[in-house]
Amino acid sequence: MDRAPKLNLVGLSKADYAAAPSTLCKGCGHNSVAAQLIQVAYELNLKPQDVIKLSGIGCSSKSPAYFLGQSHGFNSLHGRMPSLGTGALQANHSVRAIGISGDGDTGSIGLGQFKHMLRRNVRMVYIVENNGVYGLTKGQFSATADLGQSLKYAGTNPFPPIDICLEALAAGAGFVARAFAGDAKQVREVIKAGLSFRGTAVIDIISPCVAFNDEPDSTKSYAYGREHQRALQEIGFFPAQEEIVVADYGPGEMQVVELHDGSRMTLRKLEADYEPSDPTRAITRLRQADLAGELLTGVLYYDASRPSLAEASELPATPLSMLPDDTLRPSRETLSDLLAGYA
Amino acid sequence: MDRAPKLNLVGLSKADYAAAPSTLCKGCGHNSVAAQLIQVAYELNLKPQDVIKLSGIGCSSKSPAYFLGQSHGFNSLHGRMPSLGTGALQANHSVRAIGISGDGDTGSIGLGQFKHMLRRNVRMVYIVENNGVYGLTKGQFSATADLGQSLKYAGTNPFPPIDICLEALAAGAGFVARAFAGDAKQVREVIKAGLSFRGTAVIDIISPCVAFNDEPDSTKSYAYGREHQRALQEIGFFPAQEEIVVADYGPGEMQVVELHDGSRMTLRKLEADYEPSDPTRAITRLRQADLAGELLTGVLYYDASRPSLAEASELPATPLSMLPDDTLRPSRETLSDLLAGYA
Amino acid sequence: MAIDTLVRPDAGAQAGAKVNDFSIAVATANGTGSQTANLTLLRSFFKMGIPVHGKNIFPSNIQGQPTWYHIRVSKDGFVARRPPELLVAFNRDTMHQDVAMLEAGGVCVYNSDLRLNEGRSDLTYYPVPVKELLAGVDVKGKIKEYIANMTYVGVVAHLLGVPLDVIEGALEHHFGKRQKLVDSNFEVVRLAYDWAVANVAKADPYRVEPMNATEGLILMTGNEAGALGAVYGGVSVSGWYPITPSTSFIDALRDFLAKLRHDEDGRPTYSVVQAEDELAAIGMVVGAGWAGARALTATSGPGLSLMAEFLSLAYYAEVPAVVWDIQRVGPSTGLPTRTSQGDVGFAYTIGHGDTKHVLLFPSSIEECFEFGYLAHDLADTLQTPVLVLSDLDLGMNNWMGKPFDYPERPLQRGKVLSAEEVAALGDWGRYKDVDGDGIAYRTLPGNPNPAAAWFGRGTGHDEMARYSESPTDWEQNMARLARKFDTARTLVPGPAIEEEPGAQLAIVAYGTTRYAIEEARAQLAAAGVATSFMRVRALPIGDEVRDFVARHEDLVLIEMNRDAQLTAILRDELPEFAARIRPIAHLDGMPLTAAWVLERLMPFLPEEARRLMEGA
Amino acid sequence: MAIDTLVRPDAGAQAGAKVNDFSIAVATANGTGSQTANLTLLRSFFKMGIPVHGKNIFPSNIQGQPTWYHIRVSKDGFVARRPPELLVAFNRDTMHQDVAMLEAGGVCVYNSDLRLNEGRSDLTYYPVPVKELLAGVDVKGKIKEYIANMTYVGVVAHLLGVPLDVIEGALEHHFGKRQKLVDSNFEVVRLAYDWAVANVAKADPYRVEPMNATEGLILMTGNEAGALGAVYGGVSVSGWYPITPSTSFIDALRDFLAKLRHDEDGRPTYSVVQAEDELAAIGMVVGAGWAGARALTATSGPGLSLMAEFLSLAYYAEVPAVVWDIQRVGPSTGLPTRTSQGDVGFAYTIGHGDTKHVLLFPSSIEECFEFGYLAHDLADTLQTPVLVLSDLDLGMNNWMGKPFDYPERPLQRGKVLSAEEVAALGDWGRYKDVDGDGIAYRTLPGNPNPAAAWFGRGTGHDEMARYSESPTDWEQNMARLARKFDTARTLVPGPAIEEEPGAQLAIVAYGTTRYAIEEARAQLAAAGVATSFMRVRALPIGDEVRDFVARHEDLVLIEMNRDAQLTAILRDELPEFAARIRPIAHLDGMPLTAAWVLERLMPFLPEEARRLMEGA
Ligand SMILES: Cc1ncc(C[n+]2csc(CCOP(=O)(O)OP(=O)(O)O)c2C)c(N)n1
Ligand SMILES: Cc1ncc(C[n+]2csc(CCOP(=O)(O)OP(=O)(O)O)c2C)c(N)n1
Ligand code: SF4
Ligand code: SF4
Ligand SMILES: [Mg+2]
Ligand SMILES: [Mg+2]
Repeated sequence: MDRAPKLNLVGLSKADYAAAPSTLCKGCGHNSVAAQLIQVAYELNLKPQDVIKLSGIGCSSKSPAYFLGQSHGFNSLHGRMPSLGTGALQANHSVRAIGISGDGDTGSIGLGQFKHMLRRNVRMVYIVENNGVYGLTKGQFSATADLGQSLKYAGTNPFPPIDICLEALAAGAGFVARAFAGDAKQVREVIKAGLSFRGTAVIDIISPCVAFNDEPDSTKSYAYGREHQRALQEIGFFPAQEEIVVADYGPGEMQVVELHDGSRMTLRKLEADYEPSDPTRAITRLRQADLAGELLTGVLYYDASRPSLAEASELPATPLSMLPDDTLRPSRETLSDLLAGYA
Repeated sequence: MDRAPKLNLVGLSKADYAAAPSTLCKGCGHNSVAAQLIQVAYELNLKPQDVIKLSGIGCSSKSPAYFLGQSHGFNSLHGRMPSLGTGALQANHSVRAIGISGDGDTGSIGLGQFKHMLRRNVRMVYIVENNGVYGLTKGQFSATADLGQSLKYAGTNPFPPIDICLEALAAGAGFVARAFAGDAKQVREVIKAGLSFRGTAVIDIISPCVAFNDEPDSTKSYAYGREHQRALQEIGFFPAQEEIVVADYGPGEMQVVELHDGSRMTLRKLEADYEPSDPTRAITRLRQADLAGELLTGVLYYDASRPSLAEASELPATPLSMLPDDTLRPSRETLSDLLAGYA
Repeated sequence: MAIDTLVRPDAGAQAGAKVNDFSIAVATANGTGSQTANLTLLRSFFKMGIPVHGKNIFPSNIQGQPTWYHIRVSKDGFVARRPPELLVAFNRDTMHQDVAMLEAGGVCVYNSDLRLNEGRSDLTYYPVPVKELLAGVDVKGKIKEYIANMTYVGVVAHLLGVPLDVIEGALEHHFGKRQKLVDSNFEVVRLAYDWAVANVAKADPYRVEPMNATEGLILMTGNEAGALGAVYGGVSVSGWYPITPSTSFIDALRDFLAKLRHDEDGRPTYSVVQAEDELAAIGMVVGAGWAGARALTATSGPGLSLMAEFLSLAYYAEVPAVVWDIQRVGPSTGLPTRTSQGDVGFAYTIGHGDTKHVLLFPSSIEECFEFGYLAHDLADTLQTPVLVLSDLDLGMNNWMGKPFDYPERPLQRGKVLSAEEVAALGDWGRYKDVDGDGIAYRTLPGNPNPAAAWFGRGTGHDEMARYSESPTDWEQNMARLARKFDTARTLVPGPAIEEEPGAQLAIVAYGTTRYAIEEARAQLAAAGVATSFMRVRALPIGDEVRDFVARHEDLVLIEMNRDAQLTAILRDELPEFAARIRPIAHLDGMPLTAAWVLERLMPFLPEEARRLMEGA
Repeated sequence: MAIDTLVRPDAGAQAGAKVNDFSIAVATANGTGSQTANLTLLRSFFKMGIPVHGKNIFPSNIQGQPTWYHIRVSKDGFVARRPPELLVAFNRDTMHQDVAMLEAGGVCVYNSDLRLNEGRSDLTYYPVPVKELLAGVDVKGKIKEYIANMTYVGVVAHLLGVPLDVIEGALEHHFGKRQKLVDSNFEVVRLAYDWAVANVAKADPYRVEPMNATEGLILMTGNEAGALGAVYGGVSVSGWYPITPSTSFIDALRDFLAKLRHDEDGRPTYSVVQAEDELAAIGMVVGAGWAGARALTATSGPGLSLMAEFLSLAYYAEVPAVVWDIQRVGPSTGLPTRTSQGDVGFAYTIGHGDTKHVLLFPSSIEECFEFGYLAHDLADTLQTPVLVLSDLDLGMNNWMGKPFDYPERPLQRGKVLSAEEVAALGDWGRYKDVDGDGIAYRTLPGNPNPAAAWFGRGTGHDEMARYSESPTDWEQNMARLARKFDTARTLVPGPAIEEEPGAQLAIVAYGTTRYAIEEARAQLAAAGVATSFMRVRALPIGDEVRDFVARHEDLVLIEMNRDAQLTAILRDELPEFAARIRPIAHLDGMPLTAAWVLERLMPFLPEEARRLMEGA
């Protein structure tokens, strides 16, 4: 006898958040991110129709086809998802947006759009599935590849990597986090928190490419991640209604961040004196980690004070895309009045 | 009786470094930068034919037409000078390149190319004539405009500025400086030092737009610059042959930076504890200055250790563009040998 | 002709006088505020009821470079460029060449501080002692420079016979509520006028007389009209990046939106975002279009080039988008402040692969307004990008036109399914051609029916929008898109046709070349040479265009580009008539004149018609 | 036909046997290393002297999705795609559809571990117990999966009669010096071969026999050939960005450069820079071209779209640049791993404004090599971008060809002035048309004569390269560029023409469609229907193309795109013949077959020819 699947508060089973089967490589980090997104949506009781999925081009950017099959999505152009997302979210700011990009998509071709979207603070969880390589075109270095790294196909990389989190901080992003695809819980909780952020939540997820960049000496490999991950915090997420339940903690060890929709992110400090409230500090810490060969993960920076683009634009509650025709077309009188001024 | 013009060591007068008369507005900061470039070339005894001038599109990008008329130049596309320069300098790495861009050209449309050129460390003095505004298209905000600033034409700017120097530091640039167009000597000396740097020397010159953004409350105005400039150092430049002549200074007050061509940059510290050798420190200091409303100028960062792109490419001494045909076309035998492998 | 309510000016004019029929060129330096003076003159003529048009021939420069303003005053309502009979020479740098350009009999009003060393005896000179005139005016610096231009307004007003109160009215119109500015400017006009009355002896035949040929008309730029049309078309998102000559389109859009589009709570029912470049601008538009908002961007050549990839995506993913391309002279940066029709060929198939786009060619402010909303109706109906190809001349200059008709048809939102409709259909598929017109049904993000979700992509897909590499899926989908384009042929504005019985030549054109052509046709008609005229208003062409071409063996197609770009398109689409479509293509950045059109038409006219014209 | 030294295979073949004339399809999953097995088969046939060609029909995927490899074995040297008679079914996911696709009489070799539940009685089945065969092989994991494919090589070798030493030779060729790999792979081949000898009873007519039709020929991909041509053309700078199917062009370029291009000190005489996107890639190329290096980029549709603005600049500023567009199926991302000729129309006029570019259409590896250096000669000579429009089929697949001729002409660097020449001229101007061919003289940065300096720009300029907004400067310069384009007509490769006396139809095509067309023509000829054939090799067209069209009233133009893009160009440029150029345009991502061509040609054949063909 089949057991009926467990349903969440909006009456959906986990399977309702699934989509087409993945065509990515077995073991690809991107698949585990997709799996966590399904889990997150289920746990957060999201209605699929309240979510949109956006991406650029790449293996990573394919993955929106593999989760939340009942949500609208757009797999757009290489490096240009930020602008597409900006337009879509100005048209409809009432949906939650999940953007999936790659390190090539964001760090190489898309760096400009990425940074300018951050300046505008478009409300979107912007996930970079960062593997230091171009997966889909078979193994070239991306802009986040390690300096001096050698790959079978691509040779030796003579250029210093760009750091997605550092770039996000420099661009004024208010939610900057890094996670490791090998750490499912961390990925899940940080995405949950990101979904409650009103602005762009940048989540740089080290997501190994098993086909082209998973040698242990690569900072984007599973082995490296497992050995060198250093989490700033243990992250928890608690929806508005739920009580915060965590293990014992000493004074100052736990930080509770109230998110704007009433939910809370808990940060159990693993690094005693790190507060994710100072961008300069975050940059400094990132650079330290780099020198120390750490894969620093966790919430690097959080500041909800900047308005999102939709807020700064003072958009009405009804999304622009759903305004009735008579709101969109001014009356007959306004036209003649206005034209009188040109006579 | 006319006096014969004074000639420099290569037998040229200052007039020989002039070019077409400027068509920019009277008082435009860009004009004073052009004037300093003429002066620099004259003082450094540059042969015009050893220099190329490159630019994007904008008022600033027009200015290469107004200095060094006997040098080759290319006024290219909006925001795309970095790639053009990369190609030109790989083709001919023996010329010194002066790139002129604007804050819109570099910070808005060109941000991606700018940062990727810095990763590659193409040898070029890259000057951003930063006025916080689009001059040529008449007064829209650029990406460096102040947050909350109001302009007659453009309204109020809801977005935080990007900081050219911060972006350069994040991208790994080895020479990052800021100057104020109102301070001619500083502009001149820093450009001289930049010309000796083997890699991209980023010089962010606050260069007021008198037509559209010169109100005293703008951080890009003359008034603001004059009142709020805070120079980290007094910069001097001494060619290889020349002795360093400076006024008395106490111990630790003066730093002499040996440049790779034997010339030296002297930095008389105006801020006692600032050493331009740590990028994280530079970023921190920049952010401090921002909060304090200072226009921080001087050499923020200097590190000549990274090879330029031409060096990393191990290019031959003779520029690729000048290699003889028989070097460029392999011999007849090589072809038949190689094809044998495909039989 | 744009104006069809012409009234002849007073018949009682003195013999030899040239009344309400001349061209003025005002030569000044850029950034000296001469626009106010020029627009004041323009509007004064307009307020006197005389058909008029002004063209700003300006440099790519902010301050100091030569600039010209051409005003055509035409009792007959012709508004094409015409070489000026009157010159206002207020720019030392170009004075010499400006004067040289005048035909014999011309008139030169000049700033006598600038010492004009011209001795042409075939011109009438009127020196204006600007410094002296301004000596008593109590303003300083920049303002004085600005206001100096008002001196020629006063002198010209006297010479031509423009009443001072008309000038004052024009200034009031210009400055709106800012009475102080009206006063200070008018003070200088009056000063100069009075001085002229006292000191200048009229020695030329040009003058104006009131008419009532502009009654009920408006004066507006094409960019304003287009933006206003978009506002009434319900545009709600715009991503844009500044570029001449499209910037003023967005300026106008923002102004009109701010005036006209707020909800009950005073919140804007729109969002205009200045992008970091055109790649991002079009990205925002496509994103908004996908999400269900009406979205547009405005740009010019270089920006259009940057939009190629996104337009290819929008074509294939079938996302509505509107692009106003205000054409300037290319290739490359070209002449950024000069006009052209040089993007037609590029725009029609912009984007790699088999792409074809709907293009609209407005020629007047009325059409700018109409196409302003129509572009969105078409983009939504056809679920595809629509490019409106205007030009600098139309976009940035002031043109007369009838007050715009309020759009009678409701917004045409096309085949958008609600949650209930999706449920009712059951087997809805995003790319199914249910109706045989190639247009499938779409749903918008936020549709509460989870079955309404579909996944947009630029990759191959089947009818259900699922990823597909199947050759037949690809082929069938592309065939459907071709079918949709054929549907577009029946939906886009048809050509404007004026067919004359016994026409000796048929002329085809589009956009703003119409004005010079209409004037040339009038001259031909006056000489007894009848011509027919088809003004193409959109691509793809439909039956009307084909039939017109089929009906006329002698055809010329006039366009403002070097490569005869529309000619190439028509030749391909009408191969059986390809040889009869003979191009007159030309590009130098200047709007056409009737004289030029006539000269170029000559070789195409039958022998007999040529003789008639030479006699005329 | 590419191969003209055909030798008929042994005449003593047994009756009913189909010798050296069939197609094989190998169906596997992506990322399982089947390429090695397939190339081994391909090269084995080649080494036996049998004309052969292989096509990789692969998905846009790294691992797991279905992929097919088609091998055409043809004693007559035909290398077009042909539906396979033999299938190697090694992919569970597609087995059903793969088998269904076989014609009656077909052969199916399949992996019996995958349980094929097919009961078609009109096929011959050969199950291969892969697991069992590999049981004794001492490797694990991924390697085992890779090596598994060698089992079908062994079985097919037995079935078709490929000697084992030929297979071993092919493996040695494939793995070069890596003997261990040769051995481990060959071990599996031998195992399977031996098993087949012992267990498989041959029950189908297909087999191979040695010939000597490939003697002296090479087997190479078009991308390798093109890259090699560029290396011998002296290319020294490349900026590029990865995109299928152009990436392997750059891979080959880097390999060949690394092998062939170092100076005496061992320093590279080149620089290849991976850019951050295609905007930057083309920027680097234009920068390098301006500075005097020969530079190229390779890309495909989406990347080409991003190059529009720079190509418009390079056209107008007159900078040499070479772009290899390895066409894949668009619009948009389209089918990234399928072939097309869909960028022709876009590429010809890419960039806003009046731009026209030189295009080359290689059809074979020999032409890829030749155009590889010719493109640079033309770009330098004409000082303009040259776009080589190859396609995925040509670029990524292995083709037979004659060993390339070493270029006899020295590098054509065009009109580049030295310091002395500038001095001697005295009045040199960058954009002066001294020779009347529209091509002006240029100088390079670093030229020691200070008078050699000029200022490049995309803005309007006069003959001295000075900024100019003058209408006549603009017009004259653009007219010169048009003149230059006419010069290009005389310099680009002319068409390849095969004209038959009494031809019933003339066929026009370009690029890789030739193979299916040539085969179709042979079949027509065999039935007594003569046809003529013109293969256009470049744009702009010259007199030869025009004259061919003029000579033939019945013309069809076959191309692999939906919109008949070359047809449109020819109709515009040859308006008097526009109607006779009738397109057969089609795009589904698959290379054409002769059968398809024949079917589509039918309606265009005269009645009598049609009857002949129906009889045949
Ligand atoms: C304009 C354009 N250029 C190039 C490509 C080819 N391309 C597809 S994906 C990709 C790189 C993807 O790398 P990344 O974003 O890191 O994603 P990954 O595959 O590694 O997840 C490239 C270069 C393209 N699709 N479009
Ligand atoms: C692709 C493209 N888009 C837009 C433009 C129009 N445009 C010319 S200059 C400019 C802005 C220049 O601003 P900045 O770089 O700050 O230079 P400034 O004029 O302030 O010195 C713009 C948007 C262009 N030339 N090309
Ligand atoms: S190639 Fe790399 S990034 Fe792409 S699916 Fe495979 S493992 Fe993932
Ligand atoms: S507009 Fe501004 S930036 Fe341009 S020339 Fe004038 S002052 Fe300089
Ligand atoms: Mg990647
Ligand atoms: Mg600026």
